[in-house]
Amino acid sequence: MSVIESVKAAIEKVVPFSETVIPADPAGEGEEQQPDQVVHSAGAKEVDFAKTGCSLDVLCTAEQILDVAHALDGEQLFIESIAGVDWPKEDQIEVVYTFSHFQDSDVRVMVRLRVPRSEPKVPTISKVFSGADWHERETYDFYGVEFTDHPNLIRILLPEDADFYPLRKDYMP
Amino acid sequence: MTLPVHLRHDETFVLNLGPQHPATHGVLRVKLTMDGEYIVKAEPVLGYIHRMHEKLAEAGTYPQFMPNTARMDYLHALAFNHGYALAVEKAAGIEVPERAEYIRVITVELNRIASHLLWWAAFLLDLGGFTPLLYAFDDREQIIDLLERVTGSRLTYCYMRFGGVYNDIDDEFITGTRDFITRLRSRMPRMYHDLVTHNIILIKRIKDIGFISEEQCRRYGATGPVARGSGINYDVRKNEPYSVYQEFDFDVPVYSECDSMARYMVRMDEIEQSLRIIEQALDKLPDGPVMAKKVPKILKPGLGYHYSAVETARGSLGHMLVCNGDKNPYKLKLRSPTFSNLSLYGEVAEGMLLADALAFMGSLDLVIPEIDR
Amino acid sequence: MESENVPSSIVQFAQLDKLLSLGRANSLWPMTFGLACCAIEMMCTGGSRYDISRFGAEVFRPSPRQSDVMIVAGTINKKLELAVKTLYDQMPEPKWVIAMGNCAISGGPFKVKENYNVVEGADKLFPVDVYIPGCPPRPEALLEGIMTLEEKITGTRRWPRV
Amino acid sequence: MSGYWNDILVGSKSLVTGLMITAREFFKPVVTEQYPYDVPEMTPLFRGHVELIANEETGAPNCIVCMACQRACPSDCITLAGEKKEGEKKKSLTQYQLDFTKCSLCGSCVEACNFNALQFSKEYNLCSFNKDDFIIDLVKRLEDQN
Repeated sequence: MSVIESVKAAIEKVVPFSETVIPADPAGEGEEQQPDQVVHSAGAKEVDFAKTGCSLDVLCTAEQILDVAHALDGEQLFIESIAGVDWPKEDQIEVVYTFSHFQDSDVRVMVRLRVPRSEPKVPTISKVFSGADWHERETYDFYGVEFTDHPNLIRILLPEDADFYPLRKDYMP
Repeated sequence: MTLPVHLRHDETFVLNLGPQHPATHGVLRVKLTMDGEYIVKAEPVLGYIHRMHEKLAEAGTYPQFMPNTARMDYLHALAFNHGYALAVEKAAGIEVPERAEYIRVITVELNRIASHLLWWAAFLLDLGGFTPLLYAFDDREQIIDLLERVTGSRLTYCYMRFGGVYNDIDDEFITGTRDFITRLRSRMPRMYHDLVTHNIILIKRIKDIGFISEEQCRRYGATGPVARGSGINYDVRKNEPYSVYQEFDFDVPVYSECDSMARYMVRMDEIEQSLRIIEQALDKLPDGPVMAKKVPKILKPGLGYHYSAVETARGSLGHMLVCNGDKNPYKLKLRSPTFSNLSLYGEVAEGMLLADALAFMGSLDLVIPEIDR
Repeated sequence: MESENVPSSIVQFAQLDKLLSLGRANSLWPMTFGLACCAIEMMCTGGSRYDISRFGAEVFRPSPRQSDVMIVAGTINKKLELAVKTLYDQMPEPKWVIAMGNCAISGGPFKVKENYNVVEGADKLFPVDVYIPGCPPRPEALLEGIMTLEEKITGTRRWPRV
Repeated sequence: MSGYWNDILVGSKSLVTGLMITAREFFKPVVTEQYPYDVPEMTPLFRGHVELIANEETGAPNCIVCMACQRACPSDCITLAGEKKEGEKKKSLTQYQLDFTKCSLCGSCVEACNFNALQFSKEYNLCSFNKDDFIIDLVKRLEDQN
């Protein structure tokens, strides 16, 4: 079994694969109609590696992320990054995790989850992937996403006394 | 690493290394809890050169972010140029002419050598050797001269464009590069290996220091020479070939000693491999345009998430681009390699001697603006 | 910014002061404080091609106590602000500051309306004597900056003007 | 104990090798550029700050105040103004102010220009006591050159 298949099997145990297709190239239509489809098509699906740079796109909930992380850890993937994306129109903050594999090429798993903007709380995965520690601190720093149970959730790049989350779309100095 | 038995944790003190310190390569601060000469806890403090690149990416249009990419990792600026160009080209579906891809590879690899030479000089400066800096800068200036001829700047290049490169290379550049390859090949064994690599002081300073296991690399997501020095055969150029890297025959140097010497050797071998790539690219260089014909003036890629990875001198650089059909990126996340590489510093430096910890830090090849972005 | 006329002591000895300033001008000890991209050009200036030691300024000192010129080579941000200021204060008089590169002059490319973290120029923190623009400036420009500073200290220029 | 003597032996060998290499370098040509005496030649593509190109016939700037450079600039360095004179088809430039202290020398402005009105100057060693010297009035600069 190739790496990508076993990764798929591991993820399937946590997040079922869905058939909902995100419109591949909705250029020009504006984001008003799109986000609904993006938000609600929960589940994992395969995407074109050549086009998006990822082989699996997993949309999960905040509660599932720890299980997903355990599943990916079991498959020997490593953490590449954690990023936040602010969607003020939907009043949500998205956290995007990317994982990749050292040996097998073309294995990149993008895990996305959305939390409400007013109370962004996500369980930490720094106990599974130690490298997630700093990435989570960075996401907290920029977006104010609170990673519960994080051992040391303080600002990492901005001064410690900063009282704003600069990468939120509505922030303007 | 476990602490030596004689260490008593009740007599510790805090030592601040940086932000201004000759061995930190910029403005990194490490808060060290020391027990005598031994480190009990090391905690890097970042953010001293955070320059809001991700915010600026959202503020300007796609081409307007291009100069910023060079200012993150100024040592391997062209790889950052390349990564960003690839990410946007992927999102907007722009085809790049073959000649442009070859030119990109040649310049990126030249820049990689320059970056490794500078690392080499600075690393030895950390260890107390000043002379190698003069030799390395002599060679590095040759590369800068070549790159300045085609890009117009010495350090912070803004050379790549979406759909090609800014300027075609000329015959003088090609002959100059060939001369440089011969020159560096002839200097490499004597100047670099005899003078430094086989020097007993260097070996004593960095052998068996800074042990990073394969598992640690995976947990922290360390890539590049740090991972390759720990026996992981991972190079984005091989694993997920981008640009025209699949056309070239080159090896990925892997050492499984896991110590600072292994990382040193990986970088020294990479210089040779880069020379090989440049040589092949110059031989195969096709004719044709260096800019794609149909590049829209204002780019508006549709909604989507795009991840693109390139291999910089320090590891795998990722651009995660979220587009929403606007003329500016909705979100650009930069996965900088040294950010992950440095995050294992705290765990590895525990129990080390202070002097060894500095040698270990040098072997990670840190570029602070890239960590802080 | 007429800081060259600040008397270094209460009792002035005209000829001795001239001699002292000649000595100072030809042995400027910069502080090793590379912040960002410009620091690499500063290293290049110290390297074999440009050789800053022809002007007696090659002794890069890591300690502010031993240096008399601070080359601010790079971006200063809000977190670093205090550290830079402390370093400046720790330098013994007489001291000079060279702002190298656009970031140190005015914040450079980061002086935009979204700027939330970059200090817009080193002269917001302490007086700057010589400004060298560029992004980054060429090593020749830094050498020119050192010569200009020498001119400021001694009042005459020893080197040909190009 | 043998390790001790071995170290000394290998150490002296390293030392001799190093000294040999350094000694050989003494007789190599000097690489240092004697800057204030030798003036370096800038490559044709060298990017200094931008400057206006004068029309070969009239000597007036080629610029027609289309504002493309101002829009392309990532860091708002360029402020320009123009007016439409009586009896002339194109707008003529009245003010072109470059704030060089914000410039990142990316060259977007020169690329954006479709009218061959901007070029990079070859000034590589600017420096001054006053930072306002780098807010350059390019129209005046062009007049001074003519």
